[in-house]
Amino acid sequence: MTTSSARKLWKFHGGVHPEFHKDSSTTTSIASLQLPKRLILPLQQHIGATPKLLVSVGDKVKKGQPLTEIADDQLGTSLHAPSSGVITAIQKHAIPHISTLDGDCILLELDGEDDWGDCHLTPYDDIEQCDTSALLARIEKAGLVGLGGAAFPSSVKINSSTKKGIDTLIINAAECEPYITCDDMLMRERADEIVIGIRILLKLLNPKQCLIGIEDNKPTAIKAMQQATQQLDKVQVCSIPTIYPSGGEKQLIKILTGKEVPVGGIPLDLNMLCHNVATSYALYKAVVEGEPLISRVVTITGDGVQQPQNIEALIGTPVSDLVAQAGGYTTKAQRLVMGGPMMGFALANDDIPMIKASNCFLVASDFALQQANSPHSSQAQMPCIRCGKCMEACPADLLPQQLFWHTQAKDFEKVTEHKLNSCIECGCCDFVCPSHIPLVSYFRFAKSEIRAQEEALAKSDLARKRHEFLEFRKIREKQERDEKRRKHKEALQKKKAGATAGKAKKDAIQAAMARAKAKKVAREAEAAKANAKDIKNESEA
Amino acid sequence: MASEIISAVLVLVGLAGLLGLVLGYASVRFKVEGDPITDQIDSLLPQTQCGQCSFAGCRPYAEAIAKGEVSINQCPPGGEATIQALADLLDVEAEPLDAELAEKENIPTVAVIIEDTCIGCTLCIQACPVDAIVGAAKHMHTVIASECTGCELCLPPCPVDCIVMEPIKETPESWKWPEPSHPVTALQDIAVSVIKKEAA
Amino acid sequence: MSDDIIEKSPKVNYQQLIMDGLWHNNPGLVQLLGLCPLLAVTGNVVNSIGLGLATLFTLVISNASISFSRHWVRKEIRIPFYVLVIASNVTVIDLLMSAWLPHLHLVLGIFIPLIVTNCSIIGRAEAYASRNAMLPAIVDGMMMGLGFMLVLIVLGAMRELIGHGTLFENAAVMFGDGAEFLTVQVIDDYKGFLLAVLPPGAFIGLGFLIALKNLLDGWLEKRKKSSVSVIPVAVENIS
Amino acid sequence: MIEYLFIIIGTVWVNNIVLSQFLGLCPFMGVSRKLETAIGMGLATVFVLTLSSISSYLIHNYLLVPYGLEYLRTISFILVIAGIVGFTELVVHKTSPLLHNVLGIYLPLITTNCAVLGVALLNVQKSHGFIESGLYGFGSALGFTLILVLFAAMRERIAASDVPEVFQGNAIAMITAGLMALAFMGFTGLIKA
Amino acid sequence: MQFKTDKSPLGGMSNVASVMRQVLYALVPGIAVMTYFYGWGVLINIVFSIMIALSFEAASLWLRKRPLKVFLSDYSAIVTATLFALTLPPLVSWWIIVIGLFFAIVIAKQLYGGLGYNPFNPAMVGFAVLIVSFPLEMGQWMRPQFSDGHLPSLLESLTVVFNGVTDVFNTQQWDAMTMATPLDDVKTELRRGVYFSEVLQTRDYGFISGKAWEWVSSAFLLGGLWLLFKGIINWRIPTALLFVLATMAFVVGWIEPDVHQSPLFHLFSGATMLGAFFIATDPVSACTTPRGQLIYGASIGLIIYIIRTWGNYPDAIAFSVLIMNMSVPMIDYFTRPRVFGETSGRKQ
Amino acid sequence: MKKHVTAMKKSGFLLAFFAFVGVLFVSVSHVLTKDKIIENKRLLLQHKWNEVLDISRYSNDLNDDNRIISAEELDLPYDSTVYLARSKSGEPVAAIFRVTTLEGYSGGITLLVGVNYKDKHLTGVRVIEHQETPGLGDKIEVKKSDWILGFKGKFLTTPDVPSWAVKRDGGEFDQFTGATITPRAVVGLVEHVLMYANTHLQQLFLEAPTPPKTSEAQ
Ligand SMILES: Cc1cc2nc3c(=O)[nH]c(=O)nc-3n(C[C@H](O)[C@H](O)[C@H](O)COP(=O)(O)O)c2cc1C
Ligand SMILES: Cc1cc2nc3c(=O)[nH]c(=O)nc-3n(C[C@H](O)[C@H](O)[C@H](O)COP(=O)(O)O)c2cc1C
Ligand SMILES: Cc1cc2nc3c(=O)[nH]c(=O)nc-3n(C[C@H](O)[C@H](O)[C@H](O)COP(=O)(O)O)c2cc1C
Ligand SMILES: Cc1cc2nc3c(=O)[nH]c(=O)nc-3n(C[C@H](O)[C@H](O)[C@H](O)CO)c2cc1C
Ligand code: SF4
Ligand code: SF4
Ligand code: SF4
Ligand code: SF4
Ligand code: FES
Repeated sequence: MTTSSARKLWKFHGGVHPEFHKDSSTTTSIASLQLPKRLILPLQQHIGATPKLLVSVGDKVKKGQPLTEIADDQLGTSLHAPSSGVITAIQKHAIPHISTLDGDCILLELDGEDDWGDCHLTPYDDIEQCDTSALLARIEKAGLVGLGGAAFPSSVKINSSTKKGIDTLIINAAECEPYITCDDMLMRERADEIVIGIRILLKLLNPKQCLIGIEDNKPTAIKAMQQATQQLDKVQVCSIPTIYPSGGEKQLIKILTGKEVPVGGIPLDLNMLCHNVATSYALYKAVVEGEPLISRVVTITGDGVQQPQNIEALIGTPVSDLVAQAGGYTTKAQRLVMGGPMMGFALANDDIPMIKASNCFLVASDFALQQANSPHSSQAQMPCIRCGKCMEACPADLLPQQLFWHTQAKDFEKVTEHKLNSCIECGCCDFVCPSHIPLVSYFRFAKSEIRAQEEALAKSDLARKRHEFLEFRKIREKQERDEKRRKHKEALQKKKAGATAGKAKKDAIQAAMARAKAKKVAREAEAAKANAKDIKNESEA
Repeated sequence: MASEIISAVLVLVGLAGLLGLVLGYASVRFKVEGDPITDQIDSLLPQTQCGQCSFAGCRPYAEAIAKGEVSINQCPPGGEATIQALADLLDVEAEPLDAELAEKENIPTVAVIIEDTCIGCTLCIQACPVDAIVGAAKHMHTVIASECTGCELCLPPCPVDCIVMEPIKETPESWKWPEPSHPVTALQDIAVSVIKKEAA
Repeated sequence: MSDDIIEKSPKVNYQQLIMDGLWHNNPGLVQLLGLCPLLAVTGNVVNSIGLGLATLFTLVISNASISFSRHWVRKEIRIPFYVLVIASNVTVIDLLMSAWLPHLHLVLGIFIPLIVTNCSIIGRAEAYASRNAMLPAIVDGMMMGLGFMLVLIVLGAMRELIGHGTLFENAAVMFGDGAEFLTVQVIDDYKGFLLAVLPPGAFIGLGFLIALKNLLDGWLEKRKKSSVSVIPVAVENIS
Repeated sequence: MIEYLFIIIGTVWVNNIVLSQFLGLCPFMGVSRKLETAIGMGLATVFVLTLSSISSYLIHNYLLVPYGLEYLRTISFILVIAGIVGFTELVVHKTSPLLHNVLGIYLPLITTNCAVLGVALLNVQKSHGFIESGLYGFGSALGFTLILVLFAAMRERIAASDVPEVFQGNAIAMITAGLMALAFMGFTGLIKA
Repeated sequence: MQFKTDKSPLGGMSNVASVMRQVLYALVPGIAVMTYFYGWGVLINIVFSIMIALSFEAASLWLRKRPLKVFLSDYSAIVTATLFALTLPPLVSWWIIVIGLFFAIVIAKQLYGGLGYNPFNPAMVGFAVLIVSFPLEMGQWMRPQFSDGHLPSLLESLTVVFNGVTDVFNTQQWDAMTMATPLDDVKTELRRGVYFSEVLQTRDYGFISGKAWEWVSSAFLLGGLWLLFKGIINWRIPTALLFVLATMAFVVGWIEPDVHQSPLFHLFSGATMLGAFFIATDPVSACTTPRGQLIYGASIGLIIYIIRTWGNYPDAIAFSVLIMNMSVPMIDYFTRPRVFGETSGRKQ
Repeated sequence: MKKHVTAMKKSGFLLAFFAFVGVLFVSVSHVLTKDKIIENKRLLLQHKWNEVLDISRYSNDLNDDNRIISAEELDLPYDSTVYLARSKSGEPVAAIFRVTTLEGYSGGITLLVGVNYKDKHLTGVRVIEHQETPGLGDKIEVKKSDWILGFKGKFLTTPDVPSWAVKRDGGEFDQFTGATITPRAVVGLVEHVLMYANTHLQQLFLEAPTPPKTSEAQ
């Protein structure tokens, strides 16, 4: 069942047709990288909790050895040593993050032996024989994350899908962003392995159907995938029209099934699961070859490198090594972008490692980016003329011009009302804006501002509760103290009374009263004295 | 003539009297206790409980605002954002932060106890309005950073000055996307740079 | 409640009262109160003066009476009481005007009774007169009234000049038939610019006046700052 | 029937109370900084204005005219208006805290809204009948609300504009109101009387 | 190796300028036809307006300390000036143009922050100010050239504009050369009880409307279609506007035949086509949401019809546009479209 | 309940008291100014009449000697008033019509038209109220242009002489440049009044006066 034309396709609103520039990096097959000297492994590669270190400086590690782990109840995955060597430092280092801030990294000096030691996971040759729980455990243990975008831990996604059960498995092979070709090359060259990965997913989830969405500008890949899936009934390769961002998971689902993921929801809400092709290849590797996620295919491209190409490289490889493999820089290299020109972000230097989420490094001249109308180019920003082009291009059906207007006014209430959190930051609006407004930057600013406000609010709520509790506690403690004192006194009196008994009791009371009286007098005298002193002090002053 | 005045007086006095009766009745009959506005104001204040507003914490300040006794620009931790929010809520003009109070730079900080020096006197624990300090008597204390509001109230009581305020560090996770430069100011910059270039 | 505090405070800063009324807290330009007459009758200077005077009188008298009786008034009848005082004043003025200045009375029309709801008057009653002694309340009323009249006259002059090219047209309406000589044709053979005397002109004119005030304030501020830092001697001389 | 329609159209569009009659300008400028508050103010005004035009009609025709006391118009109208407003406020405050949140703070402001007294006086001046008075009040309030709400929405938009410093705030708001009045001049002559 | 990450604002020519230029190109056919019928006055209006508009723009930018070059070369002031000039009667005095542009450029545009911020359509503010203040000067149009009008030469035209009519023509000549616009004239005649079909028989009328106006309007329609084709404007506003205007005319004309203008007359007279394609579509001051644009266009059409038929102003484009301009923020707010993934009302 | 009563009593009493004081002042000033105000109103009207009919020509009080002519009778949109001026001896001198047309450019135009009793010529015409466009139609005001003065002395010879029209329609009255509708309406109305006067004036002076009304001064 592999005819690609059989399926009805839907359209999503908006989208754009930038120049794709995919040819230059598909002329050569996927190269594998020589072992670099040194790897830089950021501890935190995606959202989630800060992982716990399992190694320390000076440790010798083997290839595939887990370096970090994550607590059971927390979101995240473990990180594995991509090759064998010595840990020289665990320190702050430049990481590929939009903030350009440094992050905690493990610096690993490679010994060049690429020795697995006993860290190789058991390969499962026949996946049909494996039981589900073993597979799930493997996915978790192998540190798998989604390789198509947000690097979300795959185990979480798959686990929750098995629990709820899904109808449709979507394999995202659209690769809609300009310049990037890593999925394309992977499909051309390793379609069979990818399909094994898909079969693992099918076995785990047992969906009614599995749809593979590939943009129709990748005919070779489509053919390869069709060939590889011929035996599988449930699987259908769908050739979809080329339009950015057809690869956005919500857009792809709309194209393939006509359904829309609800606002703020995830595909699981529609009983679907969406994974990238590279993720299923990584799944194959983890299960069948027993290799945790320590490498991936990454595209090095742009007019700033000599030989644009795809490289299968170890996680943690510095960009400079990747570029060296691609023949080094040309004179045009002005900007370095991780990701594509639409969604990527600019990096300040090349001593930055590739991470699990790196699918592409684009080294380009200002001119090329300007041609691509990328937000990373430098074009004069004019005021918004409310032409509505951005609205027409927005795949999330938002009103970017209004979002922008209110963001400028810092009226975040209105921004929220205009559903900013539905923005997938695809950059279509940037691309079409005749005024060259970096809209996505504004939206990210607004998002982080709103998040900060929410956090501040939560914090102040917490503070109020704690303060109120403190006050309450103080009062209670005072009451308790008073109570205790009273009881104590009573008990004392009782004891006394019990001991002397009879008329002595009366005496005691009288005595107590006299004592109290005396005390009172004394106190008053003291107070008067103090008063006098005060007055004296004052008059002196 | 006199009769004219009398009828005028009668009519109007009657009208006014009636009105007075009705309003007097209504004012008792429809009397409302409590003031929901105080809660709304309180929820806008930062709850730092620092007392810089000259009230004993945020809630008393909120009550004072609700009564119209003080202006809305007395809370330095809240800064302009809080003033703006209060102005919106009460529909009054936002005013700049009170000049005397505005001196302190508004960088979020947390208290950190230098543990070697701490003698475990528990004085800071008593001072903290949000119970952000833990520790037993004669044992070293620590500040729970996530609960600390940075109010600095624990600094003065400490007999050995072992508490310091440290700015909250920015990490890639807590990092905030900066506001893109305003188009017009950006353009202004060009103008300036062009002028400078020409001058040079 | 804050009554007593102010009551006890021995000195009322009259200079500040004056500056507030005329400039810093001007009802027309800053508080934006009493806008209706401000915009409606400022088609020419004469009307402006007429309504300005009427408002001034009302403000002074009502401030005085409200301050006088401030201790007896219960909270729930506060507003009706102010309204009553002001309305009586206004009615008297209305009657007097219609007896002695019938032409002006006709031109000003319902804007004389509407002085009652001129927000600046109730505003002053509530914000100042009800909390202060008679004398300061009267001064306050006078200054607010003068400040208001000032704006009325400036706006009236602006609109009349731009609209018709004249000043003091219809002077006879107010000052009697002998006063026609007051009318000045400032620009001869002026075509007239109708917009100025139509509603849009009123709004836009006031907009520009407010902007002008902001501009002046900005300048004064700057002057003050620079003179303070640069030549302290000059400050002494000024103050 | 058609003349009643004309009263509404006339008061809302042609002789809009704010833009061409110059009444109710203080709340128009004062309560238009935010859309929600403008809507609240508008609703409160509709209620009070309609009620007060009716009651002042009654007072005028059944109390003042019979005794020849027309010169007490202003006083008695304003008293009644103040009374209605005060009473409404107290009642709303007690019975519906929610509504009070929406309308409450605007109600006292309405007493000083000269549109309310203005409409009552105009009703007398134009010798309107009972229904006409009510409709005139209702229509005027509707016109007021419409303009207020549009204006508030505009001001929110202008707040994000790059307005020259000296014009920021009230100055530009006034100019905007001026341009709105200019636009409304397009309706002159729609209703010929 | 280090890379740039900043977004320096230098370099790159703005595309706003090219959008505006397209609008100017689209106006060319209309301007040409108008010049053919009304002579030099049209071109003088345009050229003089552009000069004055640029001066006002430069002066305000300078006062506001904004970069002159960037904003003067965005062509928006030129578009405003041209559209404004097209609404003026030919040979109107120069000082009228200056006053109008002061309101258009300085008050309606620059006081709000210049390009992109003005809530009101600047050109229409300029025009409305003029028609309100100078109804006489603004109401007199040239008679088009072959309804035996004599078109003044360039020199005569310049003299009239800068020195006044009386320097060149005597009153009788001038009165013979000018007339009220067809919209105005038809309205006057209908009021007198003349039937619409009879009015159309008189000398100044052509097939469906004024002799010149039907051609001028067609030329603007052509330009507008080109803008549509180029994607500079979208179909919603013009379509809704024209549709509602024509429908109103049709319905009312059907109820009371021959005492109202025909739908075609409405569409091809005055500034209808110019307004529908060039003025109501001004992106800055129009609605920006899809449904909002439909409402906006339709309301403009409706108001145009109401004012033309029952109001005082013969052509009502300017006022209708301004009235809807002030409703824009409100409409935009309440017509936010359904966001991707929101359950639609249909489905519930 | 007790609380209600005391609160009511207090508020009611206080307000009533203040009302008493206030109204006392107002009533006193009313009494003092009453006559003057009525006098003013009378003078105001007289001033207007004087413009269309010289005051020296009659000696009766027009306030007392007038009729209302119904809209139907005069074939005008509203009821009209006619003031009848008589000499000392009671002889009819002239009549002043207060009439309104809706044919103006933007609504009603109200005129005072004075018609001489004997030969039915116009003693004067003035506009009292109009909404015509400022700068165009408002030239009918005597303040803006002396066009309206041109009616004085004119009379209607034979009813269907075309000269009672603006020049554009072939008559003898100027229109204003760019404004034909307004003058057309005024000329039409004056002609209409004259035609009525030609036939009815005599009878009007014979009828009994309508009771005096004062509301017009508004
Ligand atoms: C906070 C968060 C929670 C998520 N929870 C789940 C989940 O429980 N199950 C799941 O299948 N996917 C979950 N996802 C994954 C998303 O469905 C999505 O696949 C992932 O964010 C990558 O999408 P992208 O690359 O289009 O951005 C979650 C994502 C986020 C951000
Ligand atoms: C605008 C946009 C474009 C995207 N394009 C692609 C794409 O071309 N290919 C892809 O695999 N994922 C793409 N993604 C990421 C997907 O939305 C989604 O995260 C991913 O397919 C989930 O698979 P994974 O968990 O295996 O990464 C894109 C996301 C966005 C927001
Ligand atoms: C805005 C505007 C207002 C006008 N106002 C009047 C007016 O008040 N009175 C009038 O007679 N004509 C007025 N006109 C002119 C008429 O519409 C019409 O053009 C004129 O009466 C015909 O005069 P003509 O015969 O000289 O061409 C106005 C025109 C416009 C555009
Ligand atoms: C399709 C289109 C229509 C325009 N229409 C107008 C217009 O009617 N009036 C105007 O002043 N400017 C118009 N402009 C120019 C520009 O948008 C205008 O000057 C801005 O309002 C200035 O901020 C138009 C521009 C475009 C692209
Ligand atoms: S595309 Fe750019 S200029 Fe056009 S509306 Fe969107 S943000 Fe504004
Ligand atoms: S970045 Fe956001 S607003 Fe812009 S087109 Fe994409 S989804 Fe829409
Ligand atoms: S200054 Fe602000 S944070 Fe501190 S106590 Fe007062 S209200 Fe709370
Ligand atoms: S620890 Fe110190 S600074 Fe932090 S909240 Fe407590 S008292 Fe304030
Ligand atoms: S003066 Fe009219 S509302 Fe204030």
